[in-house]
Amino acid sequence: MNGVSPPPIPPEPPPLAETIAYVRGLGKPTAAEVLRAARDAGRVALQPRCGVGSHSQMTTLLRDLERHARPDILTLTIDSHTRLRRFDNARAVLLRNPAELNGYPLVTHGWPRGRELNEAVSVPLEVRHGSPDARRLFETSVASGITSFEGGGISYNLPYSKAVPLSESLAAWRDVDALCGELAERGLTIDRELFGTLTAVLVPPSISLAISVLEAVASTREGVRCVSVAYPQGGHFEQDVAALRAIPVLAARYLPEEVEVHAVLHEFMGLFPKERSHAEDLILYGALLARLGGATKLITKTYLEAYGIPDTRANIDGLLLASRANSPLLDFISFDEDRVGAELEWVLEEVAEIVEPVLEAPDLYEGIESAFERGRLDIPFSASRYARSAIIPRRAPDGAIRYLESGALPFSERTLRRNRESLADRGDPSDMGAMVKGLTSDINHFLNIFGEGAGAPTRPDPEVVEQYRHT
Amino acid sequence: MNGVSPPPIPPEPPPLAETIAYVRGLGKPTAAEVLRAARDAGRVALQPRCGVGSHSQMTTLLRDLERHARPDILTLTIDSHTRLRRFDNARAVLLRNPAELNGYPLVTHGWPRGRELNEAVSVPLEVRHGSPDARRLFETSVASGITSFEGGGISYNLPYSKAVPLSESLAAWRDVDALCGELAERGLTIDRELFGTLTAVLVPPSISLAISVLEAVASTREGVRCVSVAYPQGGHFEQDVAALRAIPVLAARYLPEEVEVHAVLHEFMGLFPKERSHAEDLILYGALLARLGGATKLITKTYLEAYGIPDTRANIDGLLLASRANSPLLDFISFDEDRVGAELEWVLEEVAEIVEPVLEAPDLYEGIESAFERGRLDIPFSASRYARSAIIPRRAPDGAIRYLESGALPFSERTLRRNRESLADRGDPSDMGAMVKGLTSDINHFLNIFGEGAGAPTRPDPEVVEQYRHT
Amino acid sequence: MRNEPVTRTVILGMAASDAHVVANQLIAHSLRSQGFHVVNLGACTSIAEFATAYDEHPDAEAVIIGSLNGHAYEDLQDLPAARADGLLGCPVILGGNLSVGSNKEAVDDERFHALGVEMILSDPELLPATLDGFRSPSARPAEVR
Amino acid sequence: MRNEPVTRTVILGMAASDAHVVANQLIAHSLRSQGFHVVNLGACTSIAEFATAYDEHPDAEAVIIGSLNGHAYEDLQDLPAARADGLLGCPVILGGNLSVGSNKEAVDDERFHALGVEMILSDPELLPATLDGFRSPSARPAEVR
Ligand code: B12
Ligand code: B12
Repeated sequence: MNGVSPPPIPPEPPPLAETIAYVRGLGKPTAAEVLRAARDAGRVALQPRCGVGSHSQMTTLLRDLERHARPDILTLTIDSHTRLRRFDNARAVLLRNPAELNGYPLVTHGWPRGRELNEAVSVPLEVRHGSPDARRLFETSVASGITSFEGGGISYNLPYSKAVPLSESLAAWRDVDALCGELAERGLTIDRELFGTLTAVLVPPSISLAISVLEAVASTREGVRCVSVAYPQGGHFEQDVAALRAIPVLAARYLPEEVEVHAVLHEFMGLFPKERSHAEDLILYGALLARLGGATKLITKTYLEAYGIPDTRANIDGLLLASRANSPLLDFISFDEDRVGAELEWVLEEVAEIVEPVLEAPDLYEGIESAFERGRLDIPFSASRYARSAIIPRRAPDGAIRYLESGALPFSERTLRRNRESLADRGDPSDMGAMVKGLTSDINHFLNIFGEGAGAPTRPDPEVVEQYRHT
Repeated sequence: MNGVSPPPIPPEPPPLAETIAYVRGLGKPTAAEVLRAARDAGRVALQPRCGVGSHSQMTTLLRDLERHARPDILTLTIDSHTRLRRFDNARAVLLRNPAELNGYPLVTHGWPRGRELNEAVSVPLEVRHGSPDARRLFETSVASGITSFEGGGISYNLPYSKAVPLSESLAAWRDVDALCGELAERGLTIDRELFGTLTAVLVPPSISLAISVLEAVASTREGVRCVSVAYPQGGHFEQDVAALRAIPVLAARYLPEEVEVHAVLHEFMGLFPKERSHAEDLILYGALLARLGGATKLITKTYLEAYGIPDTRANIDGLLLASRANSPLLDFISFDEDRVGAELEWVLEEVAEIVEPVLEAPDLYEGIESAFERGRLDIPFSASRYARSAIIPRRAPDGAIRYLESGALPFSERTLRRNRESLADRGDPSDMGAMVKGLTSDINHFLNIFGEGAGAPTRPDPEVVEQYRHT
Repeated sequence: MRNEPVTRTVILGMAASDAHVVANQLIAHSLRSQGFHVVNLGACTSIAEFATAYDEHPDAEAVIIGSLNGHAYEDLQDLPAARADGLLGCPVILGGNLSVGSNKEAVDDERFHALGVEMILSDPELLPATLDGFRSPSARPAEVR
Repeated sequence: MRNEPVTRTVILGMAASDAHVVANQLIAHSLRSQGFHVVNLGACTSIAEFATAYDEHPDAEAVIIGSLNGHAYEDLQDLPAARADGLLGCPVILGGNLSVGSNKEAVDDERFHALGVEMILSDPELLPATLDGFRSPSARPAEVR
C-alpha cells in the first residue's frame, strides 16, 4: 500500500466481535473514557477539527497535532463528497489531487487505513462529517476502531443537504444509533456527539438545544449510552453560559439516568474575523466560555477560519491558545450570575415549549417529521427543503440571539413577548431590504466588534499565513 | 561603521537643544504620549524586555519584535557590566563574543548607534537596566533620543549592587531627575519608570509601593513630569489588583497634581515555571491582571523565562499572548471586589506607615538614607549591604504575601497583628531550617501550583525551545 | 431578437457538494429586494439541476453559482458538457471561497474559465452591475465566451 | 597536615557582575543550618574579594561561586591568575545559570575547568556531599586540579 492512491474497492468490514477486540487491544482509552476523566478532573477536554484528503498527510497531521498540542481527542473531518455519498467524486479527486479535498474520505480509503490512523496516535478519534445518511461511514468508522461519531438524523440532514427527506435521514441514523446500542451491550461505548451547531449562524440557543434533546431521546432509546450535546457559541456571554448549563438540566429532565451526557462547546461557528489577533481574541473567549460554562469538551477553531482549512501550525496554535482556559490561575474570574440565571430560565422554557409536544407524539420519528412539516420544529438558514426556515433570528442590542420571527414554533405568549421586547428596536421584519441589512450586520457581529470591514478578501494577506516563519 | 565592533571611544553627547530638536524630528510619539493614549483608550500598552550585545542583532531584534508583535514601547535592556559601570568588561566581551552579553551595552556602542536603533522602529524606546549610578547611561540615552528611562536611587541600587552607599546612588539619580526636569522645561517629557519590582521575589506590595512613593516624590521635586510606577505581580489576584489600584490613590495623596502617573505591571518576576504551557498560563494571568487592575502598561515575560534570555520568537509569542488581555470580548469578567477593597485599605495603611515618617524628614534624601540605616525602610533579599534585609516575607495559605518578620519597619500594632494573624500557621520564624524550607516553598509558588518539581534543570528540553520550528 | 423581459430573472444556487446557504440566502433576498426574479436552487445543486432550471427559465440572464467549501472545481466538472450541449445558454457567474486551504495564492481563475465560467466575483454587491454589463450588446454571452 | 577544623568553613558569593542573591541567601541559610560556617560575600563579588576572604579564612574548604545572569565566564577571567598566584588554595565550585540565552546546548563545562573551576553543580542540595568528597584524600584540591 503506497498510502497515496485509494484501494480500488474499500474492503468489507470485519465482524463486530473482531472490532471490539481490536479496540480493547488498542491500548488507548475510548472517547467516552476521556470525557469522563476530563469531567472528573474539572478540566475542558480539547479537540481540533482536522481532515485532509491524502492518507499519508492525514497520518502526519494527526501525529503533528498530538505531538505539539496534546489534544484530548483527535478528529477525522470527512470531505463533503463523502458526506453526501458522492463516493465516486471523492475517489476522482483523491486520484487527481488529494489536496483538493476538504476532508479525509474515510470510506474511500477504507477501514484498514482508518485503523492505521487510529494506531498513529495515543488519543481516541472522532469522525466529524455532516452526512444525512452515514451508515456506510459509520460502518467504516467502527471497523477502524473509532469510538466517537458525530451527527444525528436532524442535525446532519438539514444543514448539510437539500433534498433528503427527514424520514430517510432519521431512519439511517436510527440504524447508526441501534448499532451503537448493540456495541454498548457488547461492552463498547461509542460516544455520540449531536451536532447542535446546526447551520451555525445565529442559531437561537433554544433551537440548538431542542433539536439535541430530540436526537438524544431518539438515540438513547436505541441504546446509546454516552451522548455529547454540542452547543455553538453564539457570542453573548451570559446567554452562552446559560445554554451550556442547560444541558445537564435537560439531560436530567428528558434522558434516562444511566446515560452519560456531556456538554460540548463549539468555538464560534459563525463568520470569523479575519485578522489573526481578532481571531485569537475570539478563540480565547470561546475557550474561557467552555471552562466557565462547565463544558466537558471544546472543539477549537483557528486564526485561519475565515480563510479556509487551516494548516497544521494554525491548528496547533488554536489548540494551545484554547488550552490556556484550563489554567489553574483563573479561579478569580466571576461573572453576572443573575443574568445567567435569567437566561437559563428562559432557554429552558423555550426548549420545553418546543420539544414537549413532539415528545408526546406516539412515534417520535413521525412526530419530528410532521413537526418540521408544520413548522412547529424549524431551523434558520436551512440548506434543506425539509425545514421551513421561517425562523428569523436577530441580535438584541446587547448581542443576545433572539427570535425576530419564530414562524410556527409553538411558543407561549410569554416567550413571544419576551423575544419581541428584546428586539423592539429591530424594525419592521416585513421591510425586506432593511431586514437583510440588519441580519447581515448581526452575522458580522464579531467583525463589527473588531472594526473589520464586512468585505471579504478571500485571499489572506500571505503575511498572515507566513508571518511566523520569518522570525 | 561595521555595526559589529564598538567605536573605540564613545562619542561626546551633543548639546541638549540638538537632542530635543532630534526627538521632535523623529516622527514618533514620546513614551509619555504613548502611555497617555493607552490610558485614554482604556487599553494596556505592551512592552517586552529585550537586549542583546551586538548592535546589528539588536537592530534586527527590535525590528522583528515590532513587525510581528506590534508592542507599544520597545526596550533596550542593558547588560549587567554596563549597569555596574564595568564598561571595560562590557567592551571586552563585545569584542570577544557579543552573544555572551546579557544586554545591549549602550554606553559602549555610543549614542549615534542609539539613534540608529531609535530610527529603526516606529515606537518609542525605554532604557531598562539596574544601575546604581546611571548618569553616563542616561546621558547616552537622552542623546539617543530615547524618551523613557527606568530606575531610581533606591530601586536601582539595593537589588543590583552590593557596596554602593545609598547617598551615592540617590545623588546620582537626583542628577538624572534634574536633567529630566530641565528637559521637561524645554518641552521634552521623559517618562521615568520607577523599579518597584526591587528584588522581585516575594516583595510585599507595601514595600514596593512605599519605595516607589519615595522615589516619585524625589523625582517630581526635581521636575519629573511623567512617572510610571512599576509593581511586580506577586501572584495573589486580589492583592495584586489592590496594589495596582493603590497607585493612583497614592499619587493623588503624595504627588503634585500636574504630574502624570501611570501604573505599570511587571508580569510575575519571581521563579517562573519551566514548562511552556505553565509559563504561558502565568503570562496570560499577568496580562489579565494588568487589564483588570487598570495598569497603563505591562512588561511582558516569555515562556523561556526560567531558562535564560529569550530568543526573538519566544519574545513575540509572549507579547502576542499578553495582547489577548486587550480583547474587547472580556468585559464579562468580574471578581471579588470586596476582597480587593479590603486589600486596598490594608496596603494603603501599610504604605502610609512606612513613608510618612520619611516624608516628614527635613531632607528627603538623608531621611531615606537614615531610615534604611535604622531598618525603618527595608527590603527583603537585598543584594546591597545598605539595606538590612531584616524583612522576611511569607505567603499566607491563600497565596497572599505578608510579613513574617517586618524588622524595624514602623508598623502600627494593627498592621503587625494583621500580618501575624494571616501567617498564624507559618511556624516559628526562629527555627532556621524550617523557615528556609517554607520560604523556598513560597518562592516556588507557581511551580507548586503546576506540580513542577523544584529541581532546576538549567538546560531546557531542546524540544521546548525548538518545538515550533518542526511543524 | 425578443423583447427585454419586464422582470429580470437569475438562477442562483450552491455548487453540487456545497451545503453553505447563508450567503446564498442573503444574496437571494438582496437581489429580490432590488427587483430581480431569483430562482434559488439553494444548497448542493448539480449542473443538471441548473440546466433544468434554465430550461424552465430561458430568459434567465445568468446562472450564479456559489461555492464555499473549496470543492468548486470538482463540482463544476459537468459544466463544459452542459454548455457544449447548449443546456446553459446564459453566462455563468461563480463566487465564494474557491479552493481548499488557507493560502489562496494558488487559486487559478483560468481553470474555471476553461470550464465555462464567464466571471468570478468575490463581492456579491457587484452582482447587479455585473448583470447589467452582460446585457450590453458587446458583452452578450456569445461574445463573452 | 593541619588538624580538621571543628567548624567547617566555606566562602560563598555571586560572580562579579551578578546581583542575584535569592539563591545565594538560601544556600547560605541552608549550609548554616547544616552546621557550616559560611562566609557569604553576597552579590557582585570579584575574584580579588574572594581571595581576600580566603586569606582571612585559610581553613575554608571551598569557594562557592554562584552566577545566574549568564556572565559567569567573563566574571571569572581573573581566576586563573589568582590561582596561579596561590591566592585561592581551595577548590572552586560554580553553580547557577552559566550562559546567556535559553538554549544551553552550547554551555561548555571545559571552558570553566580551564579557568580553574573544580566542580560545576546545578543542585545546591549536593553541596554538603560535594564538600565531603573534597575532604577525602584522593580528592584534595591539588589532586583535583
Ligand atoms: C457557517 C459555516 C458552515 C455551516 C453552514 C451552514 C449552512 N447550511 O449554511 C456548517 C457548520 C454546516 C458548515 C459546514 C461545512 N463547512 Co463551513 N463554514 C461556515 C463559516 C463559519 C461561515 C460561512 C457563512 O455562513 N458565512 C456567511 C456569509 C455571508 O459570508 P461568507 O461565507 O464569507 O461569504 C462572503 C463571500 O465569500 C462572498 N460569497 C459567498 N458566496 C458567494 C456567492 C457569489 C456568487 C458571490 C459573488 C459571492 C459570494 O460573499 C459573502 C459576503 O461577503 C465559514 C468560515 C467563515 N467564513 O468564517 C466556514 C467554511 C466556509 N466552511 C468550510 C468547510 C470546509 C466546511 C465543511 C466541508 C466542513 C469541513 N471540512 O470543515 C462543511 C461543508 C459541508 C458541505 N457539504 O459543504 C471552510 C471552507 C474551506 C476552504 N474553502 O478551504 C470554511 C472557510 C471554514 C474553514 N476555515 O475551514 N460550515
Ligand atoms: C529574581 C530575578 C531577578 C531579580 C534579582 C533580585 C536579587 N537581587 O536577587 C532582579 C529583578 C533584580 C533581576 C535582575 C537581573 N536579571 Co534576573 N532573574 C530573576 C529570576 C526571575 C529569579 C531568580 C531567583 O531569584 N531565583 C530563585 C532561586 C532560588 O532559584 P534559581 O535562580 O533558579 O536557582 C536555582 C539554580 O539555578 C541553582 N543555583 C542558583 N545559584 C546557585 C549557586 C550554586 C553554587 C549552585 C550549586 C546552584 C545554584 O539552585 C537554585 C535552586 O534550585 C530569574 C528567572 C527565573 N529563574 O525564573 C531571572 C534571571 C536569572 N535573570 C536574568 C537576567 C539576565 C537579569 C539581568 C541581567 C537583567 C536582564 N538583562 O534581563 C539583571 C541582573 C543584573 C545583574 N547585575 O546581575 C536571566 C539570566 C539570563 C541568562 N542566564 O541567560 C534570568 C534567567 C531571566 C531571563 N530568562 O532572562 N533578576
